[in-house]
Amino acid sequence: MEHAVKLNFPSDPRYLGVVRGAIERFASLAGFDEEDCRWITLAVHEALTNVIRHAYQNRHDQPVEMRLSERDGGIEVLMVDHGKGVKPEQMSGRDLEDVRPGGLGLHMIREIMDKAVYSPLEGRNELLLFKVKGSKPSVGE
Amino acid sequence: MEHAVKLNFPSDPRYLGVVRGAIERFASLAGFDEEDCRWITLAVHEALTNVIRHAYQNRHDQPVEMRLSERDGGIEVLMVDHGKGVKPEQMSGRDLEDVRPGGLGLHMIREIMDKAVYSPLEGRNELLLFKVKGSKPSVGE
Amino acid sequence: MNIATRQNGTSTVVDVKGDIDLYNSPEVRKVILEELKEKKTARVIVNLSGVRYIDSSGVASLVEGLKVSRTLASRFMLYGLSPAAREVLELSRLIRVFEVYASEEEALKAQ
Amino acid sequence: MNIATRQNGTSTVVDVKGDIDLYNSPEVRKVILEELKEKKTARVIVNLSGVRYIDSSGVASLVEGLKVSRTLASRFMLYGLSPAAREVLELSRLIRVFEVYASEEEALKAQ
Ligand SMILES: Nc1ncnc2c1ncn2[C@@H]1O[C@H](COP(=O)(O)OP(=O)(O)O)[C@@H](O)[C@H]1O
Ligand SMILES: Nc1ncnc2c1ncn2[C@@H]1O[C@H](COP(=O)(O)OP(=O)(O)O)[C@@H](O)[C@H]1O
Repeated sequence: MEHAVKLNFPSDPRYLGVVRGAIERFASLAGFDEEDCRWITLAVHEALTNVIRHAYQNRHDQPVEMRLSERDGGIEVLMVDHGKGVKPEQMSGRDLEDVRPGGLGLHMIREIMDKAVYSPLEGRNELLLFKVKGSKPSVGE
Repeated sequence: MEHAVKLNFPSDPRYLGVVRGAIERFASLAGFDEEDCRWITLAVHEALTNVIRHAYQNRHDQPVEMRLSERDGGIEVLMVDHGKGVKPEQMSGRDLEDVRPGGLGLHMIREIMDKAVYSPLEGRNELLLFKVKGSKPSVGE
Repeated sequence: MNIATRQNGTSTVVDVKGDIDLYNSPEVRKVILEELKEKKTARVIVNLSGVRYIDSSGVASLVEGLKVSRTLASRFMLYGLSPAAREVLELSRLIRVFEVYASEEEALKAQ
Repeated sequence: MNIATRQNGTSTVVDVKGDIDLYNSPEVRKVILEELKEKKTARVIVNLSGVRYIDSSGVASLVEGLKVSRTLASRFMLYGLSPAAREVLELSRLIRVFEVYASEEEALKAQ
Protein backbone atom coordinates (compact mmCIF):
# COMPACT_ATOMS: atom_id res chain seq x y z
CA MET A 1 0.00 0.00 0.00
CA GLU A 2 1.67 3.18 -1.13
CA HIS A 3 -0.05 5.71 1.10
CA ALA A 4 -0.26 4.18 4.53
CA VAL A 5 -2.68 6.45 6.37
CA LYS A 6 -5.15 8.85 4.79
CA LEU A 7 -7.06 11.51 6.71
CA ASN A 8 -10.03 13.54 5.44
CA PHE A 9 -11.46 16.37 7.49
CA PRO A 10 -13.01 19.84 7.16
CA SER A 11 -10.90 22.99 7.06
CA ASP A 12 -11.86 23.84 10.63
CA PRO A 13 -9.16 24.72 13.19
CA ARG A 14 -11.11 22.53 15.65
CA TYR A 15 -9.53 19.47 14.09
CA LEU A 16 -5.93 20.65 14.21
CA GLY A 17 -5.31 18.78 17.45
CA VAL A 18 -6.69 15.51 16.04
CA VAL A 19 -4.43 15.79 13.01
CA ARG A 20 -1.41 16.54 15.22
CA GLY A 21 -2.21 13.46 17.30
CA ALA A 22 -2.07 11.28 14.18
CA ILE A 23 1.03 12.94 12.67
CA GLU A 24 3.06 12.75 15.85
CA ARG A 25 2.37 9.01 16.20
CA PHE A 26 3.04 8.38 12.53
CA ALA A 27 6.41 10.14 12.71
CA SER A 28 7.29 8.05 15.76
CA LEU A 29 6.30 4.88 13.88
CA ALA A 30 8.49 5.96 10.96
CA GLY A 31 11.41 5.93 13.40
CA PHE A 32 11.91 9.59 14.30
CA ASP A 33 12.96 10.49 17.83
CA GLU A 34 10.73 12.50 20.16
CA GLU A 35 12.21 15.86 19.25
CA ASP A 36 11.94 15.21 15.52
CA CYS A 37 8.34 14.04 15.97
CA ARG A 38 7.58 17.40 17.57
CA TRP A 39 9.26 19.28 14.72
CA ILE A 40 7.49 17.31 12.01
CA THR A 41 4.16 17.78 13.76
CA LEU A 42 4.76 21.53 13.87
CA ALA A 43 5.68 21.76 10.17
CA VAL A 44 2.64 19.76 9.03
CA HIS A 45 0.40 21.73 11.37
CA GLU A 46 1.71 25.04 9.94
CA ALA A 47 1.12 23.85 6.38
CA LEU A 48 -2.42 22.89 7.34
CA THR A 49 -3.16 26.27 8.96
CA ASN A 50 -1.97 27.89 5.70
CA VAL A 51 -4.48 25.79 3.76
CA ILE A 52 -7.24 26.89 6.13
CA ARG A 53 -6.29 30.58 6.11
CA HIS A 54 -5.03 31.15 2.59
CA ALA A 55 -6.34 28.45 0.24
CA TYR A 56 -9.76 28.37 1.95
CA GLN A 57 -9.67 31.96 3.28
CA ASN A 58 -10.90 30.84 6.69
CA ARG A 59 -13.95 28.98 5.48
CA HIS A 60 -14.28 26.06 7.90
CA ASP A 61 -16.37 23.59 5.90
CA GLN A 62 -14.03 22.80 3.01
CA PRO A 63 -12.41 19.39 2.42
CA VAL A 64 -8.78 18.72 3.30
CA GLU A 65 -6.99 15.46 2.57
CA MET A 66 -3.72 14.32 4.05
CA ARG A 67 -1.75 11.21 3.11
CA LEU A 68 1.01 9.97 5.37
CA SER A 69 3.59 7.48 4.18
CA GLU A 70 6.97 6.08 5.07
CA ARG A 71 9.27 6.50 2.11
CA ASP A 72 13.01 6.48 1.36
CA GLY A 73 13.97 6.30 5.02
CA GLY A 74 11.75 9.16 5.99
CA ILE A 75 8.23 10.50 6.26
CA GLU A 76 6.20 11.92 3.39
CA VAL A 77 3.08 14.01 3.87
CA LEU A 78 0.87 14.96 0.94
CA MET A 79 -1.71 17.65 1.66
CA VAL A 80 -4.49 18.33 -0.82
CA ASP A 81 -6.99 21.20 -0.91
CA HIS A 82 -9.48 22.47 -3.48
CA GLY A 83 -9.23 26.13 -2.59
CA LYS A 84 -7.53 29.17 -4.05
CA GLY A 85 -4.09 28.33 -5.37
CA VAL A 86 -1.26 30.81 -5.76
CA LYS A 87 1.80 30.75 -8.03
CA PRO A 88 4.53 28.80 -6.24
CA GLU A 89 6.76 31.92 -6.29
CA GLN A 90 4.11 33.87 -4.35
CA MET A 91 4.53 31.45 -1.50
CA SER A 92 7.33 33.19 0.24
CA GLY A 93 8.33 33.67 3.82
CA ARG A 94 9.40 37.08 5.05
CA ASP A 95 12.59 38.52 6.51
CA LEU A 96 12.74 37.40 10.12
CA GLU A 97 14.78 40.39 11.25
CA ASP A 98 11.57 42.41 11.21
CA VAL A 99 9.77 41.66 14.50
CA ARG A 100 6.07 41.50 13.74
CA PRO A 101 3.24 38.99 14.02
CA GLY A 102 2.63 36.59 11.12
CA GLY A 103 4.71 35.31 8.25
CA LEU A 104 6.46 32.59 10.23
CA GLY A 105 4.79 29.45 8.89
CA LEU A 106 6.63 28.89 5.59
CA HIS A 107 9.88 29.71 7.30
CA MET A 108 9.26 27.01 9.92
CA ILE A 109 8.20 24.47 7.31
CA ARG A 110 11.35 25.04 5.24
CA GLU A 111 13.67 24.89 8.25
CA ILE A 112 12.15 21.65 9.49
CA MET A 113 11.45 19.63 6.36
CA ASP A 114 13.95 18.51 3.73
CA LYS A 115 11.49 19.00 0.90
CA ALA A 116 8.39 21.18 0.48
CA VAL A 117 6.95 21.19 -3.03
CA TYR A 118 3.77 23.13 -3.77
CA SER A 119 1.81 22.33 -6.95
CA PRO A 120 -1.29 24.37 -7.76
CA LEU A 121 -3.13 22.11 -10.20
CA GLU A 122 -6.48 22.40 -11.92
CA GLY A 123 -8.92 22.99 -9.01
CA ARG A 124 -6.64 21.14 -6.67
CA ASN A 125 -3.51 22.24 -4.83
CA GLU A 126 -0.97 19.77 -3.54
CA LEU A 127 1.77 20.30 -1.01
CA LEU A 128 4.33 17.54 -0.66
CA LEU A 129 6.45 17.52 2.49
CA PHE A 130 9.31 15.12 3.09
CA LYS A 131 11.84 14.65 5.86
CA VAL A 132 14.53 12.01 6.04
CA LYS A 133 15.69 10.53 9.34
CA GLY A 134 18.69 12.25 10.90
CA SER A 135 18.34 15.70 9.34
CA LYS A 136 17.96 18.45 11.97
CA PRO A 137 16.47 21.94 11.60
CA SER A 138 19.01 24.71 12.01
CA VAL A 139 17.57 26.16 15.20
CA GLY A 140 18.58 29.73 16.11
CA GLU A 141 20.74 30.10 12.94
CA MET B 1 -20.35 17.97 7.46
CA GLU B 2 -21.80 14.83 8.97
CA HIS B 3 -18.65 12.80 9.52
CA ALA B 4 -16.02 15.13 10.81
CA VAL B 5 -12.84 13.10 10.47
CA LYS B 6 -12.30 10.07 8.27
CA LEU B 7 -9.31 7.76 8.51
CA ASN B 8 -8.30 5.11 5.96
CA PHE B 9 -5.44 2.75 6.68
CA PRO B 10 -4.31 -0.85 6.17
CA SER B 11 -5.23 -3.63 8.61
CA ASP B 12 -1.71 -3.64 10.02
CA PRO B 13 -1.15 -3.47 13.80
CA ARG B 14 1.69 -1.00 13.02
CA TYR B 15 -0.91 1.74 12.62
CA LEU B 16 -2.79 1.12 15.86
CA GLY B 17 -0.82 3.84 17.65
CA VAL B 18 -1.57 6.41 14.93
CA VAL B 19 -5.27 5.65 15.14
CA ARG B 20 -5.20 5.91 18.94
CA GLY B 21 -3.49 9.30 18.65
CA ALA B 22 -6.34 10.59 16.50
CA ILE B 23 -9.15 9.04 18.57
CA GLU B 24 -7.84 10.31 21.87
CA ARG B 25 -7.65 13.88 20.55
CA PHE B 26 -11.05 13.62 18.91
CA ALA B 27 -12.65 12.44 22.15
CA SER B 28 -11.05 15.34 23.98
CA LEU B 29 -12.36 17.74 21.34
CA ALA B 30 -15.83 16.26 21.76
CA GLY B 31 -15.63 17.30 25.40
CA PHE B 32 -14.73 14.09 27.25
CA ASP B 33 -12.41 14.29 30.25
CA GLU B 34 -8.97 12.69 30.26
CA GLU B 35 -10.13 9.43 31.82
CA ASP B 36 -13.03 9.05 29.40
CA CYS B 37 -10.70 9.80 26.49
CA ARG B 38 -8.53 6.89 27.63
CA TRP B 39 -11.54 4.58 27.87
CA ILE B 40 -12.92 5.54 24.48
CA THR B 41 -9.50 5.09 22.90
CA LEU B 42 -9.25 1.62 24.42
CA ALA B 43 -12.71 0.57 23.17
CA VAL B 44 -12.10 1.76 19.62
CA HIS B 45 -8.66 0.19 19.63
CA GLU B 46 -10.12 -3.17 20.74
CA ALA B 47 -12.76 -3.03 18.03
CA LEU B 48 -10.03 -2.35 15.49
CA THR B 49 -7.87 -5.25 16.65
CA ASN B 50 -10.94 -7.46 16.24
CA VAL B 51 -11.29 -6.30 12.64
CA ILE B 52 -7.61 -7.11 12.02
CA ARG B 53 -7.70 -10.52 13.74
CA HIS B 54 -11.18 -11.80 12.94
CA ALA B 55 -12.63 -10.00 9.92
CA TYR B 56 -9.26 -9.95 8.10
CA GLN B 57 -7.76 -13.01 9.84
CA ASN B 58 -4.48 -11.22 10.44
CA ARG B 59 -3.87 -10.16 6.85
CA HIS B 60 -2.17 -6.79 7.18
CA ASP B 61 -2.85 -5.23 3.77
CA GLN B 62 -6.63 -4.91 3.85
CA PRO B 63 -8.52 -1.60 3.94
CA VAL B 64 -10.05 -0.24 7.13
CA GLU B 65 -12.13 2.93 7.31
CA MET B 66 -13.03 4.84 10.42
CA ARG B 67 -15.34 7.83 10.67
CA LEU B 68 -15.35 9.96 13.78
CA SER B 69 -18.14 12.38 14.55
CA GLU B 70 -19.62 14.40 17.37
CA ARG B 71 -23.27 13.54 17.70
CA ASP B 72 -26.06 13.87 20.24
CA GLY B 73 -23.75 15.13 22.97
CA GLY B 74 -21.27 12.34 22.48
CA ILE B 75 -18.82 10.65 20.16
CA GLU B 76 -19.72 8.28 17.33
CA VAL B 77 -17.23 5.99 15.65
CA LEU B 78 -18.13 4.03 12.54
CA MET B 79 -15.67 1.30 11.57
CA VAL B 80 -15.94 -0.37 8.18
CA ASP B 81 -14.15 -3.46 6.90
CA HIS B 82 -14.53 -5.66 3.83
CA GLY B 83 -13.48 -8.90 5.47
CA LYS B 84 -15.23 -11.98 6.81
CA GLY B 85 -18.43 -11.06 8.62
CA VAL B 86 -20.09 -13.14 11.28
CA LYS B 87 -23.69 -13.27 12.46
CA PRO B 88 -24.17 -10.58 15.12
CA GLU B 89 -25.09 -13.28 17.67
CA GLN B 90 -21.71 -14.98 17.12
CA MET B 91 -20.02 -11.85 18.38
CA SER B 92 -20.07 -12.74 21.99
CA GLY B 93 -17.76 -12.13 24.87
CA ARG B 94 -16.94 -14.94 27.28
CA ASP B 95 -17.48 -15.53 30.98
CA LEU B 96 -14.85 -13.52 32.79
CA GLU B 97 -14.80 -15.83 35.82
CA ASP B 98 -12.63 -18.18 33.78
CA VAL B 99 -9.05 -16.83 33.96
CA ARG B 100 -7.49 -17.35 30.55
CA PRO B 101 -5.94 -15.26 27.80
CA GLY B 102 -8.18 -13.75 25.13
CA GLY B 103 -11.87 -13.02 24.86
CA LEU B 104 -11.69 -9.67 26.65
CA GLY B 105 -12.18 -7.24 23.76
CA LEU B 106 -15.95 -7.33 23.29
CA HIS B 107 -16.41 -7.25 27.01
CA MET B 108 -14.33 -4.06 27.26
CA ILE B 109 -16.12 -2.44 24.32
CA ARG B 110 -19.54 -3.10 25.86
CA GLU B 111 -18.54 -1.85 29.29
CA ILE B 112 -17.09 1.36 27.93
CA MET B 113 -19.43 2.38 25.13
CA ASP B 114 -23.16 3.11 25.39
CA LYS B 115 -23.89 1.57 22.02
CA ALA B 116 -22.11 -1.03 19.87
CA VAL B 117 -24.06 -2.15 16.81
CA TYR B 118 -22.51 -4.63 14.39
CA SER B 119 -23.99 -4.93 10.88
CA PRO B 120 -22.53 -7.53 8.51
CA LEU B 121 -23.69 -6.26 5.12
CA GLU B 122 -23.00 -7.45 1.57
CA GLY B 123 -19.16 -7.53 1.38
CA ARG B 124 -18.93 -4.84 4.00
CA ASN B 125 -19.16 -5.00 7.78
CA GLU B 126 -19.97 -1.98 9.89
CA LEU B 127 -19.51 -1.46 13.58
CA LEU B 128 -21.11 1.61 15.08
CA LEU B 129 -19.86 2.72 18.49
CA PHE B 130 -21.37 5.55 20.48
CA LYS B 131 -20.74 7.06 23.89
CA VAL B 132 -22.53 9.99 25.45
CA LYS B 133 -20.78 12.42 27.79
CA GLY B 134 -21.10 11.58 31.47
CA SER B 135 -21.66 7.80 31.25
CA LYS B 136 -18.99 5.84 33.11
CA PRO B 137 -17.92 2.23 32.60
CA SER B 138 -18.72 -0.01 35.57
CA VAL B 139 -15.13 -0.73 36.53
CA GLY B 140 -14.51 -3.76 38.76
CA GLU B 141 -18.24 -4.72 38.79
CA MET C 1 -6.80 25.29 26.04
CA ASN C 2 -7.57 27.20 29.21
CA ILE C 3 -6.64 30.79 29.96
CA ALA C 4 -7.05 32.77 33.19
CA THR C 5 -5.56 35.91 34.70
CA ARG C 6 -4.61 36.72 38.27
CA GLN C 7 -3.01 39.60 40.14
CA ASN C 8 0.37 39.25 41.77
CA GLY C 9 1.22 42.59 43.35
CA THR C 10 0.92 45.22 40.63
CA SER C 11 1.57 42.64 37.89
CA THR C 12 -0.94 40.45 36.10
CA VAL C 13 -0.08 36.81 35.45
CA VAL C 14 -1.79 35.16 32.48
CA ASP C 15 -1.90 31.39 33.04
CA VAL C 16 -2.27 29.38 29.84
CA LYS C 17 -2.85 25.60 29.84
CA GLY C 18 -2.97 23.26 26.85
CA ASP C 19 -1.95 23.75 23.22
CA ILE C 20 -1.92 27.24 21.70
CA ASP C 21 -2.84 26.99 18.02
CA LEU C 22 -4.95 28.65 15.35
CA TYR C 23 -8.06 27.28 17.06
CA ASN C 24 -7.57 29.25 20.25
CA SER C 25 -4.79 31.81 19.70
CA PRO C 26 -7.41 34.56 19.04
CA GLU C 27 -8.54 34.08 22.64
CA VAL C 28 -4.97 34.27 23.95
CA ARG C 29 -4.46 37.45 21.91
CA LYS C 30 -7.67 38.98 23.22
CA VAL C 31 -6.84 38.36 26.89
CA ILE C 32 -3.30 39.75 26.52
CA LEU C 33 -4.35 42.89 24.63
CA GLU C 34 -7.18 43.56 27.08
CA GLU C 35 -4.71 43.47 29.96
CA LEU C 36 -2.34 45.86 28.23
CA LYS C 37 -4.68 48.23 26.42
CA GLU C 38 -7.80 48.40 28.55
CA LYS C 39 -6.63 47.52 32.03
CA LYS C 40 -3.36 49.38 31.42
CA THR C 41 -1.48 46.80 33.44
CA ALA C 42 2.15 47.90 33.81
CA ARG C 43 3.56 44.36 33.82
CA VAL C 44 1.95 41.38 32.06
CA ILE C 45 3.59 38.01 32.71
CA VAL C 46 2.51 35.06 30.58
CA ASN C 47 2.87 31.70 32.34
CA LEU C 48 3.51 29.09 29.65
CA SER C 49 4.44 26.24 32.00
CA GLY C 50 1.20 24.40 31.15
CA VAL C 51 1.72 24.78 27.40
CA ARG C 52 3.15 21.84 25.53
CA TYR C 53 2.58 23.03 22.01
CA ILE C 54 2.54 26.47 20.40
CA ASP C 55 2.20 27.20 16.69
CA SER C 56 3.05 30.27 14.60
CA SER C 57 -0.34 31.88 15.26
CA GLY C 58 0.33 31.50 18.99
CA VAL C 59 3.75 33.06 18.52
CA ALA C 60 2.08 35.90 16.56
CA SER C 61 -0.23 36.61 19.52
CA LEU C 62 2.76 36.89 21.81
CA VAL C 63 4.58 39.16 19.34
CA GLU C 64 1.52 41.39 19.23
CA GLY C 65 1.48 41.61 23.00
CA LEU C 66 5.14 42.54 22.96
CA LYS C 67 4.66 45.27 20.35
CA VAL C 68 1.68 46.80 22.14
CA SER C 69 3.54 46.74 25.46
CA ARG C 70 6.37 48.69 23.81
CA THR C 71 4.06 51.47 22.57
CA LEU C 72 2.48 51.71 26.00
CA ALA C 73 5.82 51.51 27.82
CA SER C 74 4.56 48.60 29.88
CA ARG C 75 6.38 45.28 30.38
CA PHE C 76 5.58 41.98 28.66
CA MET C 77 7.27 38.84 29.95
CA LEU C 78 7.17 35.07 29.46
CA TYR C 79 8.10 32.25 31.81
CA GLY C 80 7.84 28.48 32.09
CA LEU C 81 8.66 27.66 28.47
CA SER C 82 8.63 23.95 27.69
CA PRO C 83 11.40 22.64 25.40
CA ALA C 84 8.84 22.60 22.56
CA ALA C 85 7.75 26.21 23.11
CA ARG C 86 11.36 27.35 23.38
CA GLU C 87 12.26 25.53 20.15
CA VAL C 88 9.46 27.28 18.27
CA LEU C 89 10.60 30.70 19.46
CA GLU C 90 14.16 29.81 18.48
CA LEU C 91 13.08 28.64 15.06
CA SER C 92 11.31 31.94 14.46
CA ARG C 93 14.38 33.86 15.72
CA LEU C 94 12.27 35.43 18.46
CA ILE C 95 13.71 33.96 21.61
CA ARG C 96 16.06 36.94 22.07
CA VAL C 97 13.32 39.48 21.40
CA PHE C 98 11.16 38.40 24.34
CA GLU C 99 11.93 38.81 28.00
CA VAL C 100 12.01 35.15 29.02
CA TYR C 101 12.33 34.09 32.69
CA ALA C 102 12.64 30.73 34.37
CA SER C 103 10.01 31.37 37.03
CA GLU C 104 7.26 33.74 38.09
CA GLU C 105 9.43 35.01 40.94
CA GLU C 106 12.23 36.01 38.59
CA ALA C 107 9.80 37.78 36.27
CA LEU C 108 8.32 39.68 39.21
CA LYS C 109 11.74 40.71 40.53
CA ALA C 110 13.16 41.79 37.14
CA GLN C 111 13.97 45.50 36.90
CA MET D 1 7.80 -0.41 22.85
CA ASN D 2 10.99 -1.53 24.47
CA ILE D 3 11.50 -4.66 26.57
CA ALA D 4 14.58 -5.76 28.53
CA THR D 5 15.32 -8.19 31.37
CA ARG D 6 17.71 -7.88 34.28
CA GLN D 7 18.61 -9.95 37.33
CA ASN D 8 17.85 -8.72 40.83
CA GLY D 9 19.06 -11.41 43.25
CA THR D 10 17.40 -14.66 42.19
CA SER D 11 14.53 -12.81 40.52
CA THR D 12 14.29 -11.52 36.99
CA VAL D 13 12.79 -8.11 36.36
CA VAL D 14 11.21 -7.52 32.95
CA ASP D 15 11.25 -3.78 32.18
CA VAL D 16 8.65 -2.73 29.62
CA LYS D 17 8.49 0.79 28.18
CA GLY D 18 5.89 2.26 25.82
CA ASP D 19 2.47 1.02 24.77
CA ILE D 20 1.68 -2.72 24.86
CA ASP D 21 -0.74 -3.54 22.06
CA LEU D 22 -1.39 -6.12 19.34
CA TYR D 23 1.63 -4.78 17.44
CA ASN D 24 4.13 -5.79 20.11
CA SER D 25 2.39 -7.99 22.69
CA PRO D 26 3.77 -11.14 20.94
CA GLU D 27 7.24 -9.93 21.92
CA VAL D 28 6.19 -9.31 25.52
CA ARG D 29 4.68 -12.81 25.64
CA LYS D 30 7.84 -14.37 24.20
CA VAL D 31 10.17 -12.72 26.70
CA ILE D 32 7.97 -13.65 29.67
CA LEU D 33 7.49 -17.27 28.61
CA GLU D 34 11.20 -17.69 27.88
CA GLU D 35 12.04 -16.51 31.41
CA LEU D 36 9.58 -18.91 32.96
CA LYS D 37 9.83 -21.98 30.74
CA GLU D 38 13.40 -21.99 29.46
CA LYS D 39 15.37 -20.11 32.07
CA LYS D 40 13.17 -21.60 34.82
CA THR D 41 13.33 -18.35 36.76
CA ALA D 42 11.62 -18.83 40.14
CA ARG D 43 10.34 -15.25 40.31
CA VAL D 44 9.49 -13.09 37.32
CA ILE D 45 8.61 -9.46 38.10
CA VAL D 46 7.16 -7.33 35.31
CA ASN D 47 7.90 -3.61 35.69
CA LEU D 48 5.04 -1.72 34.05
CA SER D 49 6.00 1.73 35.31
CA GLY D 50 6.98 2.82 31.80
CA VAL D 51 3.74 1.56 30.25
CA ARG D 52 1.03 4.12 29.60
CA TYR D 53 -1.28 2.00 27.51
CA ILE D 54 -2.08 -1.73 27.51
CA ASP D 55 -4.74 -3.43 25.38
CA SER D 56 -6.49 -6.79 25.72
CA SER D 57 -3.75 -8.62 23.81
CA GLY D 58 -1.25 -7.19 26.30
CA VAL D 59 -3.44 -8.36 29.16
CA ALA D 60 -3.61 -11.78 27.48
CA SER D 61 0.20 -12.03 27.44
CA LEU D 62 0.28 -11.31 31.16
CA VAL D 63 -2.46 -13.88 31.84
CA GLU D 64 -0.45 -16.46 29.93
CA GLY D 65 2.61 -15.70 32.02
CA LEU D 66 0.52 -16.11 35.16
CA LYS D 67 -0.90 -19.46 34.04
CA VAL D 68 2.48 -20.86 33.04
CA SER D 69 4.00 -19.69 36.33
CA ARG D 70 1.28 -21.60 38.19
CA THR D 71 2.01 -24.88 36.40
CA LEU D 72 5.72 -24.46 37.10
CA ALA D 73 5.17 -23.35 40.71
CA SER D 74 7.15 -20.18 40.07
CA ARG D 75 6.06 -16.64 40.92
CA PHE D 76 4.72 -14.04 38.49
CA MET D 77 4.34 -10.45 39.72
CA LEU D 78 3.51 -7.00 38.41
CA TYR D 79 4.44 -3.57 39.70
CA GLY D 80 4.34 0.08 38.66
CA LEU D 81 0.86 0.04 37.11
CA SER D 82 -0.23 3.39 35.69
CA PRO D 83 -3.85 4.41 36.31
CA ALA D 84 -4.61 3.39 32.69
CA ALA D 85 -3.05 -0.08 33.07
CA ARG D 86 -4.84 -0.62 36.39
CA GLU D 87 -8.15 0.41 34.85
CA VAL D 88 -7.76 -2.12 32.05
CA LEU D 89 -7.04 -4.95 34.50
CA GLU D 90 -10.04 -3.87 36.56
CA LEU D 91 -12.26 -3.74 33.51
CA SER D 92 -11.26 -7.30 32.62
CA ARG D 93 -11.83 -8.41 36.26
CA LEU D 94 -8.21 -9.51 36.50
CA ILE D 95 -6.76 -7.09 38.98
CA ARG D 96 -7.37 -9.51 41.88
CA VAL D 97 -5.95 -12.48 40.00
CA PHE D 98 -2.48 -10.98 39.62
CA GLU D 99 0.03 -10.32 42.36
CA VAL D 100 0.32 -6.54 42.04
CA TYR D 101 2.89 -4.54 44.02
CA ALA D 102 3.60 -0.83 44.32
CA SER D 103 7.36 -1.13 43.85
CA GLU D 104 10.15 -3.50 42.86
CA GLU D 105 11.28 -3.65 46.46
CA GLU D 106 7.90 -4.85 47.66
CA ALA D 107 7.72 -7.46 44.93
CA LEU D 108 11.19 -8.76 45.85
CA LYS D 109 10.37 -8.93 49.57
CA ALA D 110 6.97 -10.62 49.12
CA GLN D 111 6.77 -14.12 50.59
N1 LIG E 1 -1.48 26.84 1.21
C1 LIG E 1 -1.37 28.10 0.76
N2 LIG E 1 -2.19 28.54 -0.23
C2 LIG E 1 -2.08 29.80 -0.68
N3 LIG E 1 -1.17 30.71 -0.25
C3 LIG E 1 -0.31 30.35 0.71
C4 LIG E 1 -0.36 29.02 1.28
N4 LIG E 1 0.62 28.96 2.19
C5 LIG E 1 1.24 30.16 2.23
N5 LIG E 1 0.70 31.01 1.33
C6 LIG E 1 1.14 32.40 1.06
O1 LIG E 1 2.46 32.59 1.60
C7 LIG E 1 2.47 33.66 2.59
C8 LIG E 1 3.44 33.33 3.74
O2 LIG E 1 2.94 32.27 4.54
P1 LIG E 1 3.44 32.04 6.03
O3 LIG E 1 4.94 32.13 6.05
O4 LIG E 1 2.86 30.77 6.53
O5 LIG E 1 2.92 33.29 6.88
P2 LIG E 1 1.43 33.84 7.10
O6 LIG E 1 0.53 32.70 6.76
O7 LIG E 1 1.38 34.21 8.54
O8 LIG E 1 1.31 35.00 6.18
C9 LIG E 1 1.02 33.78 3.04
O9 LIG E 1 0.71 35.07 3.53
C10 LIG E 1 0.25 33.43 1.75
O10 LIG E 1 0.15 34.55 0.91
N1 LIG F 1 -14.91 -7.56 13.91
C1 LIG F 1 -15.18 -8.88 14.07
N2 LIG F 1 -15.40 -9.65 12.99
C2 LIG F 1 -15.66 -10.96 13.13
N3 LIG F 1 -15.75 -11.59 14.33
C3 LIG F 1 -15.54 -10.89 15.45
C4 LIG F 1 -15.25 -9.49 15.38
N4 LIG F 1 -15.11 -9.05 16.65
C5 LIG F 1 -15.29 -10.10 17.47
N5 LIG F 1 -15.56 -11.24 16.77
C6 LIG F 1 -15.87 -12.59 17.34
O1 LIG F 1 -16.19 -12.45 18.73
C7 LIG F 1 -15.26 -13.20 19.56
C8 LIG F 1 -14.97 -12.48 20.88
O2 LIG F 1 -14.16 -11.31 20.64
P1 LIG F 1 -13.32 -10.67 21.81
O3 LIG F 1 -14.17 -10.54 23.02
O4 LIG F 1 -12.74 -9.41 21.29
O5 LIG F 1 -12.17 -11.68 22.17
P2 LIG F 1 -11.06 -12.37 21.25
O6 LIG F 1 -10.94 -11.50 20.06
O7 LIG F 1 -9.83 -12.36 22.11
O8 LIG F 1 -11.56 -13.74 20.96
C9 LIG F 1 -14.06 -13.40 18.68
O9 LIG F 1 -13.33 -14.55 19.04
C10 LIG F 1 -14.66 -13.48 17.28
O10 LIG F 1 -15.12 -14.79 17.01
